[in-house]
Amino acid sequence: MTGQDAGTTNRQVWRTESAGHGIDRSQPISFGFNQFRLEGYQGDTVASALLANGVRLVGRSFKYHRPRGIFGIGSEEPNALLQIGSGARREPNTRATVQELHQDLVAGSQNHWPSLKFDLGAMVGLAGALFPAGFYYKTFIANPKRWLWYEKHIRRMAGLGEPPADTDPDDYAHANAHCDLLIAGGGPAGLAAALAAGAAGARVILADENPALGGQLLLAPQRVGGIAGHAWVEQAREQLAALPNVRLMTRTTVAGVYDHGLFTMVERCADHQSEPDPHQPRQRFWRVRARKAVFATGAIERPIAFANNDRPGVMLLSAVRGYLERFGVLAGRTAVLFANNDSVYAASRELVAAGLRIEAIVDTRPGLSEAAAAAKADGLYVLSGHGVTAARGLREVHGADVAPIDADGRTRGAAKTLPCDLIAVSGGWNPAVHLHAQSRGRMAFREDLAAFVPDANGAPYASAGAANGAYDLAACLAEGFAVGAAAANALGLDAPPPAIPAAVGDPVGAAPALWSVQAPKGARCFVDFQNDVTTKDIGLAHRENYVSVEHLKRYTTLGMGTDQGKTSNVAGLALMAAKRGEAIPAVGTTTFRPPYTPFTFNAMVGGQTGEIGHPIRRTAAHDWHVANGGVLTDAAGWSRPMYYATEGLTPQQRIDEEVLAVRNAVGVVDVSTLGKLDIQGPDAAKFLDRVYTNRFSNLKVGRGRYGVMLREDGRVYDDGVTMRLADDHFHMTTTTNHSSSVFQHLEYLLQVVWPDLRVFVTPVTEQWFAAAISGPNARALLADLAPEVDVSNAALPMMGMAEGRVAGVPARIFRLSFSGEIAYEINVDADYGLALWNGILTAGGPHGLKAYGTEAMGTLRIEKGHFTHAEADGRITMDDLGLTGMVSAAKEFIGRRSLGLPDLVAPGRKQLVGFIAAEGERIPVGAQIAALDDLDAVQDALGHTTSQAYSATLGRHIALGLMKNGRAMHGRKVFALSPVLGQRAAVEVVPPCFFDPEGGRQRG
Amino acid sequence: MSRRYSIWALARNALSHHENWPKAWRSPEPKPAYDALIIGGGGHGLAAAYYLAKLHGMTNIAVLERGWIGGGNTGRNTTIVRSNYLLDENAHFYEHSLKLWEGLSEDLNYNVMFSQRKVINTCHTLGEREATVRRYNSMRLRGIDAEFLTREDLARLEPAMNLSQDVRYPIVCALAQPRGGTARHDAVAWGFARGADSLGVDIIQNCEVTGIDRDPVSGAVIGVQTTRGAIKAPKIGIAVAGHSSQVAAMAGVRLPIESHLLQAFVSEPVKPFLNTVVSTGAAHFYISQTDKGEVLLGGELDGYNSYSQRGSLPSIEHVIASATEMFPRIGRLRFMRQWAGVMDMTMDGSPIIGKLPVPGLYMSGGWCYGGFKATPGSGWCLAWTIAKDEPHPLNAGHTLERFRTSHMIDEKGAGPFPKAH
Amino acid sequence: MDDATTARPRSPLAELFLAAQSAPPDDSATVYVQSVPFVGQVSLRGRPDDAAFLAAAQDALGLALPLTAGGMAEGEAHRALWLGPDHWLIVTGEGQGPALAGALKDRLRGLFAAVIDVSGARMRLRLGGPASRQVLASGCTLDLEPPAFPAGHALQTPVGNATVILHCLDAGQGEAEPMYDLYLPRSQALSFWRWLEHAGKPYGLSVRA
Amino acid sequence: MLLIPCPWCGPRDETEFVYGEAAVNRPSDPNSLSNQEWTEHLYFRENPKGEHTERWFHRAGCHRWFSVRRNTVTHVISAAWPPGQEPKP
Ligand SMILES: Cc1cc2nc3c(=O)[nH]c(=O)nc-3n(C[C@H](O)[C@H](O)[C@H](O)COP(=O)(O)OP(=O)(O)OC[C@H]3O[C@@H](n4cnc5c(N)ncnc54)[C@H](O)[C@@H]3O)c2cc1C
Ligand SMILES: NC(=O)c1ccc[n+]([C@@H]2O[C@H](COP(=O)([O-])OP(=O)(O)OC[C@H]3O[C@@H](n4cnc5c(N)ncnc54)[C@H](O)[C@@H]3O)[C@@H](O)[C@H]2O)c1
Ligand SMILES: Cc1cc2nc3c(=O)[nH]c(=O)nc-3n(C[C@H](O)[C@H](O)[C@H](O)COP(=O)(O)O)c2cc1C
Ligand SMILES: [Zn+2]
Repeated sequence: MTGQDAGTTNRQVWRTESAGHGIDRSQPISFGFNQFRLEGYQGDTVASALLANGVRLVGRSFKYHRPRGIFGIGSEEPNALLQIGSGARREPNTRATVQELHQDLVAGSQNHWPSLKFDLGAMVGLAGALFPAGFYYKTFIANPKRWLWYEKHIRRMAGLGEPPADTDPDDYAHANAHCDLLIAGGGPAGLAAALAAGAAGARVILADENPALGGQLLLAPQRVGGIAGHAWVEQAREQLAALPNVRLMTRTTVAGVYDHGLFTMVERCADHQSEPDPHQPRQRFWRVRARKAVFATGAIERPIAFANNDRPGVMLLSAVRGYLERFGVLAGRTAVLFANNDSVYAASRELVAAGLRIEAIVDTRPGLSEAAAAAKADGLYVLSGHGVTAARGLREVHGADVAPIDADGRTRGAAKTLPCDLIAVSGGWNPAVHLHAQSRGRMAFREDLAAFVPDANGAPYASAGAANGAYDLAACLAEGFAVGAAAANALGLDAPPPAIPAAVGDPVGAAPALWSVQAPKGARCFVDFQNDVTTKDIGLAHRENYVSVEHLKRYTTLGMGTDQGKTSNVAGLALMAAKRGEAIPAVGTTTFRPPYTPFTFNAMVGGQTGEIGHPIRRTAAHDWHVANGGVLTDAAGWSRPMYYATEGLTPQQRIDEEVLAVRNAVGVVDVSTLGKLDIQGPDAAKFLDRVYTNRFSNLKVGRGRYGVMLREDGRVYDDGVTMRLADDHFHMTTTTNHSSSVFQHLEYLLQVVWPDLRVFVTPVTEQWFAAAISGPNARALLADLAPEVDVSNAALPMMGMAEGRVAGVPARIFRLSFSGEIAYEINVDADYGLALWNGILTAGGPHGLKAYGTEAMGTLRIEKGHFTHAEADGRITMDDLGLTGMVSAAKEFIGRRSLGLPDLVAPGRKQLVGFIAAEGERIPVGAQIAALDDLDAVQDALGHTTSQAYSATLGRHIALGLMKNGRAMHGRKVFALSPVLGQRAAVEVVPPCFFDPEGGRQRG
Repeated sequence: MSRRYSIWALARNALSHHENWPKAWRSPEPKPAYDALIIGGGGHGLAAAYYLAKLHGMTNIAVLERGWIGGGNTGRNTTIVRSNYLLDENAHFYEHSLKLWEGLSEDLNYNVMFSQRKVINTCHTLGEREATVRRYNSMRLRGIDAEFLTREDLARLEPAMNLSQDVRYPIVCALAQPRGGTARHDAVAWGFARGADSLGVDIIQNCEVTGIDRDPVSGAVIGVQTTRGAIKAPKIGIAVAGHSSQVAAMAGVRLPIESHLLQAFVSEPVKPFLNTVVSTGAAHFYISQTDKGEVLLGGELDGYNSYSQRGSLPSIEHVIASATEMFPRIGRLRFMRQWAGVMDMTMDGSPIIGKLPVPGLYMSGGWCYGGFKATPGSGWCLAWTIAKDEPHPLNAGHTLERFRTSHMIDEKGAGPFPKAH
Repeated sequence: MDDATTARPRSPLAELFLAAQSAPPDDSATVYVQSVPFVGQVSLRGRPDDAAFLAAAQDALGLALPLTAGGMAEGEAHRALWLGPDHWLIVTGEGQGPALAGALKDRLRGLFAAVIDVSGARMRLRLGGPASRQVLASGCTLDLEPPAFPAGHALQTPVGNATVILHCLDAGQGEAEPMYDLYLPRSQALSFWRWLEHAGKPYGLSVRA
Repeated sequence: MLLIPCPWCGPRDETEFVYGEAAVNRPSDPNSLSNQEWTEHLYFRENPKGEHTERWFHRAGCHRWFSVRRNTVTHVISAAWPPGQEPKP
């Protein structure tokens, strides 16, 4: 019977009468799968609910679009990947085995067209012989144009689910935590470790990715301390929950292990709810710093490959068992159990008791183990020394071919077909060594288990229980208690002697290495279900010399799916080892990388986007800027108005107005964003002499000077005006961009290079609000604003300063000019910034004052030929900028030694020049300077523009730029070209200062 | 059976259950001596060997690889190929490399899946727009393709992109190189290996070079010590990326290189919804979707010297926060795997391709994050330099000596701070 | 117009706290923020091995400067928070920054020291309530639990999207609720508030005037 | 993610720091050096695979520069010390 037929009405036909301690039968839940409405119970996963409804076919595979069902029961699941939710909440590739059922959950199968049952993509599978591993490398070998066309079609076939349709509406959060001991995994071993360390008083975090603690104890009937395993788990949980020093976390995956004790965890807070509570995050991303850690992550059962072993109805034996024990679901009606170890016999008893018909137990081992003999005695059909060679059926299993095999899986006789709808397979277990490996722990190979286990030598963290190769329940508990106590002791705590409960678990025998059973020629035996990697692909990789496990992985994509090969990696490399004729450990493993299981990007983002993630710095006058039409831009994290928009004016008209206000009356601009450093100490002047190219020790108190700093390699680094407030006290300004790096640089020099200098540098950018008023009327305005201050040219000359109240606020007034006009920079305590700003605006009316933004400021400085980082682009020297005069020959300073290096004095360097456009022409942004007026010509650039503006003052477009031998080019007519914008202008090369080159206006 | 790959060869082989495919490359025992050795079996080393054999007739040569070929940065990069450089030396070199890419699959008879799906650079402030336009204009003057994209263009090219002005760094515009794109990283190593092997080159894996032997009189190289014994050769090319300092030091050469960590990560695979490669200066990340469907992301260096090849958190947290802002639909996709590579960061951010101050010793290294796109060009130039004992004009500027004159090829103007490039 | 009384200081979160004045208190909230505006703050620099400096500072402040990371000293009128081995933040009463800076300068004249009034550089925000530590921890990588970060501990570290000076007033042991003072860079106050709003959402965040 | 032991503040998260570079010392008299020697200082680095001495700046804490000895392969930090002092484990 196929699930799809049965599912139209809810019958939960495969739910047993009694078993299932993990579900609450009194709480039915209705949910959707494709076009069907189904029912399950509270406590179900989507997988258990689908199985309960007899639904087996749940998806199509990645490459061949083969029908696929549910294979496992936890995060190891390679097959049953569903799309959960819809629209913006649609989440592709969700494991049905992990997703908990909730009311009105909507699940859909993926990777098929037009429907799950009839998928045209499966044609690829039929033609599968044409698509071996590496097939793309051998075909479509073409020029890139044709490949682009092929690729478009190929891409459509890949990719599994659909990405969400829109922005995620849910919220996410971050959390940080510290603990003494982090325990990953809450099975018996993890719980025991927590009990031991918790009792000793250690700060413990125990995290398990399942909704309930207990691990395998929930999935198979075992006994601990005389009671059922799951009941013991509940006892242990209560005991731990009562300890204030222990934090128990379920639905929480330990995802990554990083340097210095950092672990990441992802907590799924709301994925089990229909919709997250609007105040709660859907998922929370944890960063945990732990002093010690224990990995009690259990072991993952592994399959044995046979022909068509990917058919819906082929499942891991432990999963079949778990569905019964925890969810009361029988995954089939008639089963063939196929195993190489004794766990199959315990399982067979439970399954038979629940009503499953067992057609046969196929045991690969020759002879009968004790458990096998007992099962046989109970009347079960045990075929020892046999293997399943093939599954029969297309969209689901309806039989198993069984044949005698040898120890290497080669068939040794004819196969017979046993009817069944379920093949439960157990090829042994692989310890979940992922976290150990992530922590750089090495691996050891245990022949008896045919598995890699953590090598404790040199390992930074302990592993315990099945993760450590201890499969026996009693051993798991003992190891758990031991590592928990050891961790506590190592932290200097006293762990009381553990009371290790008696345990009755499954018999664990050795699981001999058997990875695949010989298949008929042409048949496919899947190793990696998700990426459709077969035993033949591994053979092909070997044949073509992709024999390193890393090449094998990349050539076949083995282990590169969303399950990262949890059920397939070891088998894949074992098969390669066999081909190479080498032992498995000699072949080695591929590298385990975070995360343990994939988690959403948004969990890691944790809502830290927009302004939360990238804070905006605002000046004290910010609200005024916004209220008055300020069009904002980002400047090194600060929000600054570019210009103030006015109804009826274009931005350029508005900028022109602002520029002309400064040139003809007075303007005010918020310059709070400039970096400001307070520099004090007896050696402050000496220090500045060593930092700037020019001298500061001879600067008079109460005066300022413009300075340029170089990098040690001689290139221009930063510039600004520094005022001398007292003999031993300076106020330095830096560019907005470099304010924090200049501070670090100065501290470096003081702390590391010249520790003998007695200087304190303190960043004070945040303390000061600064407004610059500039223009011919600036002095008159300042006189109105600061009646107590003598603002005459004699008392307050260019580069002078004064202190006093401005608009009623105590202020430092620096007279300096970026615009080339009379200008004053007024600095006040930022709490009073808005008061000052409003005061200036109020007083400015009669003087024709306008506020201006960064665009007008830029235009004004271009007119004056002042450079910024656009010109000093990190490759430029003082000489390139024409500033050799500022470089003192008589003193030592940072960068000076490099000035004589050959490249810095080489002929033909680019030099700063001005460009002025022909009447009516407009210099494009980012232009190249060339001799030919042709946007399409290939030609040598003579230089480029660095900043350009329309100068309302001059009525022309102007630009600054860098040009080879620029200073010798003045007067040359060239072209400013922007091919990408399709714009050009005829320009003349001129000296870089366009306006008042003598500087009379600013001194006036 | 012919060694050539094609759909017909594939069909023929399907009939024999693919049991007759030959090795893509041999794994011979090292000979005691060769005419030249290439140290490093990444894309660059393999390409150098291929071009030496194919274009310069030097077939008695070997590539020595410490581990498995392509397992270094070649196997761990975000696969972006472009030639949108500002400075002369770089622009011409990378454009040459891009042209080699355009013929590579056919030349190698191996589909390296070079997909010219367009590389887009978004701009988020007017200043950034200006600087980017300037760079792309410089490309056009050199005859390299470059185009300006408005926000409307972007909406058409990348419907998943958030073009709202209501985000922290709204997009102003973008510039693009249409011929830029991606290639399948592993295939590049394997294709060059197969190509070189078929011309007689020995590719020797699991062979770590532990010493470089020099003639005591002339100082010239005479061979190497390896974990598989000594091998003689009068010419040795180093192409070991993050290990350049170690290998050069074996010949007593110090380099202006530091090794830093660069990370990348992928999401689970989903159906295609990203069409191009998008990179952004403001938020420092780049994103594309592979042909298998994973969203592939990378960002900035971790910022301190490292050989760990191991991912960390801070830098990828930044990348993913910025990327989900630009492409909100990726937020609900899952983070599947992260890894890192050891980047050979130079003091100016540009590579060193040429002769070292030891006769017979050559190198191609210092690739910073940009070396995948350089693979064919680097191999081609290194091969030329080894064969002729002098650089080709394309790599004449990328000398080690430039650091003696301070002739920096510094695209970013970041100064002698490797982590800043 | 140049009357000193017309110039009033303004907090970067003025709007927020004005709004809170009129809103009814939210009883379900488990975290609250309170603005303590315009506290006087003075940056004090001097070398810890300079006995004369330490003595003079003690004399002027009425407290001994703390000399180790996390240290905080409380006097009658002021608090001194350790910012670095040669750097302290002196916190004093509302509007008292300039006066204290003046007095300190006078007292330290002739010594190698630097005194700067930085009252406008940071705003103080008080965060309290049972969940306040959890909210902080969501954006702070330090261990904030009591033995590691007890009452009286203060240091500079990133919290959320800003680098703040974090001062634990009460570690919230026993019946008490944890309470912290945060000194935020002024220019980032609003962005920090947006972060806090997001971080506090699961716990209920209220504003107290 | 590194946990960097600031000699003043104790172990703090990597994100609080700025990485300077290899702990190369500025020559006390650059003018006495040849171009070869000066460019050696400016541009050439040991770049060891293993123990590396480097400088970090505690940007979001005490604003101190200090030296750290860190293994560039394992990232294990074996010592951190203030400028001018001897390495202290
Ligand atoms: C995360 C990440 C993203 C990147 N993204 C891009 C991108 O988008 N676009 C781009 O153009 N570039 C990118 N790069 C850079 C690019 O990957 C590299 O520059 C390029 O692949 C280097 O190739 P290679 O052959 O020089 O080095 P590798 O591939 O590293 O090869 C060097 C080889 O030398 C071997 N070797 C080392 N020492 C020895 C020894 N002693 N003896 C023998 N063998 C030795 C190594 O094992 C290795 O295989 C990225 C890099 C990383 C890590
Ligand atoms: N019959 C057999 O041969 C056999 C073999 C192996 C194990 N077992 C049984 O399995 C049990 C082993 O006990 P155990 O405690 O070692 O393991 P366990 O499997 O019982 O518990 C491990 C737990 O860790 C969780 N986990 C794994 N990785 C995680 C991660 N990264 N983050 C968070 N949680 C993670 C798992 O979901 C699981 O709940 C015993 O009952 C044992 O008898 C039996
Ligand atoms: C372009 C590209 C795409 C990748 N896609 C996947 C992928 O789909 N699945 C996967 O598991 N790893 C993928 N990886 C990562 C590799 O598995 C691996 O992590 C990387 O090559 C580095 O090697 P290492 O992790 O073994 O050190 C990809 C790597 C690259 C460079
Ligand atoms: Zn510190």
